Amino acid sequence: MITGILLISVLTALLALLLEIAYKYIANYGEVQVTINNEKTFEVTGGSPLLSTLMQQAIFLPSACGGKGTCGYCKVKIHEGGGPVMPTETPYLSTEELAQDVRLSCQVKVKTAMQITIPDELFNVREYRIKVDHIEQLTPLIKGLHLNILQPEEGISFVPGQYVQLQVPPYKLSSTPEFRAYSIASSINEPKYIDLIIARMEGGIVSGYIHDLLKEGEELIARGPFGDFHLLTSERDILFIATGSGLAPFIAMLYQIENENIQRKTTLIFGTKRPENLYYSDLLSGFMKRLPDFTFIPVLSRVEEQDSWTGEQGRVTDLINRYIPDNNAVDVHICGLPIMVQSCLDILATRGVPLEQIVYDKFE
Amino acid sequence: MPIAGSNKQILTKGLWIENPVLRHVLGICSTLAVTNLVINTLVMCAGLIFTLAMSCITVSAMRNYTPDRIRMMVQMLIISSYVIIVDILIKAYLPEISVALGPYVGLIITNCIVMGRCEAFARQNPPIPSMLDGLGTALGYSLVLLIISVVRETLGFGSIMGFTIMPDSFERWTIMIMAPGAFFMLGIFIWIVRARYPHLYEEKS
Amino acid sequence: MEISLNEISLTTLFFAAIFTNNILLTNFLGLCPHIALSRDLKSSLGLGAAVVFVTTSTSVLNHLLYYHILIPLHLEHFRFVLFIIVIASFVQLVEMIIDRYFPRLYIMLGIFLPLITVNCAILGISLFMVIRDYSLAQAMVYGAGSGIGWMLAITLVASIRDKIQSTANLPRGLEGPGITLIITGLLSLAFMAFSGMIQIQ
Amino acid sequence: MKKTLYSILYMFLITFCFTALVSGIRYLNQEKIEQNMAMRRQAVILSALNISSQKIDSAALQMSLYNERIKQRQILDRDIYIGLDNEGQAITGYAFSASGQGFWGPISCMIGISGDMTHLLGIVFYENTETPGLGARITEDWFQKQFTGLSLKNKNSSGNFFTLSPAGSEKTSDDFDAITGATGTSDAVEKFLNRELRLFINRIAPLLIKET
Repeated sequence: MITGILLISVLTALLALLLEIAYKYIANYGEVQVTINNEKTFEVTGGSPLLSTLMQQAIFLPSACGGKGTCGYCKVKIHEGGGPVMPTETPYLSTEELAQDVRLSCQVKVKTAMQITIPDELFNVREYRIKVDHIEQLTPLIKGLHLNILQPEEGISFVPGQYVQLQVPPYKLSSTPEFRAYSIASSINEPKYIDLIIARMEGGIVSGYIHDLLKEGEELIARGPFGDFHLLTSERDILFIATGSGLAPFIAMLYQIENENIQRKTTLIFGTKRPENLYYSDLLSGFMKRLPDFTFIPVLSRVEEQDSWTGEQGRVTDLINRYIPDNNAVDVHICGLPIMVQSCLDILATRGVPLEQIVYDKFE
Repeated sequence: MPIAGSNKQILTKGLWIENPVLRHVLGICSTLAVTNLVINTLVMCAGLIFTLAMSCITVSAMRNYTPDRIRMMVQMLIISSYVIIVDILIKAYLPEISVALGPYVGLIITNCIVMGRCEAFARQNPPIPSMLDGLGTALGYSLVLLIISVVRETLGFGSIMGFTIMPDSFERWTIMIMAPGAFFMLGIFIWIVRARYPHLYEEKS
Repeated sequence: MEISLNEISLTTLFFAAIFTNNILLTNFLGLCPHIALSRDLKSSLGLGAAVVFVTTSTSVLNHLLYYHILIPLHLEHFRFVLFIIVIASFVQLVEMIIDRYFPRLYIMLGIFLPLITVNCAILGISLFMVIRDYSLAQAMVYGAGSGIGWMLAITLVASIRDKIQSTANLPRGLEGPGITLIITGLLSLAFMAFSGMIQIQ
Repeated sequence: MKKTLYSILYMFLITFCFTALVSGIRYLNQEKIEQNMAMRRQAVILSALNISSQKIDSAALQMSLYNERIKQRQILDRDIYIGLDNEGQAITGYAFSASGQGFWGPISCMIGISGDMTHLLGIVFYENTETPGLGARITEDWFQKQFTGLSLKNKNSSGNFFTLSPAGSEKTSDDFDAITGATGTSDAVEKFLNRELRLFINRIAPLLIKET
């Protein structure tokens, strides 16, 4: 009996040894260089998938399936050293992506020196511990959060127009922590603080938590910054179009225009339903005084007599034509719900505004 | 990264939402063969519940010590040891069933669920949630296969747990005893459930 | 005194393993990857080929191990442990070798190897080989036959599913595993008809 | 190097613990399993010799009945079980195990022959690996009951005591129903059963008679 057990243990130990030796000589690719966005180079040990190798270098690529090759989130451009595309990757890569050497980083093994490009923002994606400093009820459906970044010390560095993923703990509506994206509505000169504008979504888990349960002093987790929405740099005029909570990125951009004292003529059209849905009015009128040439035009779609509203009426799409000069010399930035963004894009297309002069951020 | 909700959630999600058979169609190999008799399925599922719960606890208890390279072999060793223990217990206390089950008890080892849960959950979570996860999955699994075995035995042998319930005039559906019957039954069962609760099981596009 | 005279001829065993007693269609083994991967023909072929290679070699390896180590030492009841550990390490080893030295082969075949360790068919074949007291040659032929039978089953179902995906619009809830299982059931019925054919030889 | 050593030692240790655990449990249940095996074998022998009495409802009773009524002999290195009447004197029948190659693997059965070796007392198939629902149906009662009372006096033209033909076709006295859809198994059973019966009648029976 004992001899049998001993023998089997020796046998399995031998198999383990065989595997170890094999790993040492066969699967050992030694030290391999991985260069990212031809700026940073890392010295890594080869043999494991790119996704986990990057994670060891604290570069977190989005992945939902934990490297099983079934979610397709961990896409990365591999220009060199990627090897042929695997059958497990093809279901997730479209033809254009294949043309730009996009690959699934959880399927590609790091074997030789690699040249890869990942979205810049993923470089300095960090996890922040934040404390709720102040909650303000901006409108019946929108709350403004003033958040203080506890960790890391140096706060957050971001490009105006980017967003963070705010994570709320599990509660009755969701058994697991959930996170949603919210654009940052504060100045980059104040790295220790960020302002977020949270509109209550019907049945929304995160917005539900923030509107019903979140208290001042509570601590949350945020990840970011993400997104490539930014202020277009040129000499042309600037046109901002926003609805609902879509004002947030433009507030950050207005701070940018103030800090870098950009002299371009700027117009902000903000569409909503009722006068009580307007918010940040004093902040915006402050900007109108301080900035050289900035006009804020609210437009309301559901005005009644007793509101005695003197401003514009209708939808943002009705006003666009009036603020696009004949020579189309204007950079247009749109932010809001997908249907609004799409209708603006159609109008701009009919006006023949060139595509590179239009940027937008769709709030899913 | 392991999102471990409250323990009760882990247990119940395996039963329905994350039901291994309906959601991922996993682990049906070794047990489909014995679903022609309810008593065999019961014993088989009991064996699986024991193996899955114990393997999950052990794998997760040792998760910080097992070197990554021989992870697969260690998990296989643990699972197969528990399966042998189940086999010995069945042979000792349920001799006639052990003859009926034949090699299929041994095949719990490669049951994709056991390996799946160890690899996906137990490897990254503390023992108690892992055990609950294993238990929930195994119960969800047994639920589906018991239903199938009840239908197969009634139609195939005209009996349940050996007690004939169908009248003698009932013409036995011998197809239900054989392999195709099991495939059809499981296929139809999954079809009904997915048609009835589409949102639960929509394949991620 | 049991006389285990198992003189079923190699050719009959080979064809019987592919058709009448197909490891997937009559013995239900290897269903999980079959349902998951039979969505697309190319990966099914790759996986099928990998399974054939692994079943043939592991049935020989396990046969040697069983009759030359386990039996002399009366450790038969440990066959489960050793068979599955041999399969797991063999698959891991082969994956490394193919990954390093045969990159093109790795693309077609190698990436499926980790899936195979969990495939019940591989262990099932080794266990049946022991129960049916096959000789070494019979074990190898049975391993190869079953592997080919498994590959035949998965490629058949994959091609049928491709056809269905493009033409039929299935009722809600039937796509995916539902239709695959029903197709497999029909195939298993068809393969059962082969049992008549083998007798005539 | 240290890491490899660690993983080898780790593997050795884990395997040692688990195999020890399994062997321990096996050792504890060893005699219970063997007892089950013995019980099953005795039940098969008793039913082949169709020595059955209503009071077999517990293992102990079956054990005592078996010891009382069955003697075991070794002839031509084959185990022959001799059944005695309830006083334990007169021989009521002989039983011996026979196995042959079925369609898929070995089939084993216990054959019971009358004391005067003129006819079969019964047959019990106790081990087979045939396809479930098809060949495996040889263990069903209707199939096994057919053989009870088969006379061993006359052989048909091909030297067989009985033949198996498709169910439903007309039958002579020594022609029984095969299993529909399992021709492989039926032919195999017919072949090896007849061979074993011939072996018994021609070579074992004379030695038995000489001995008693």
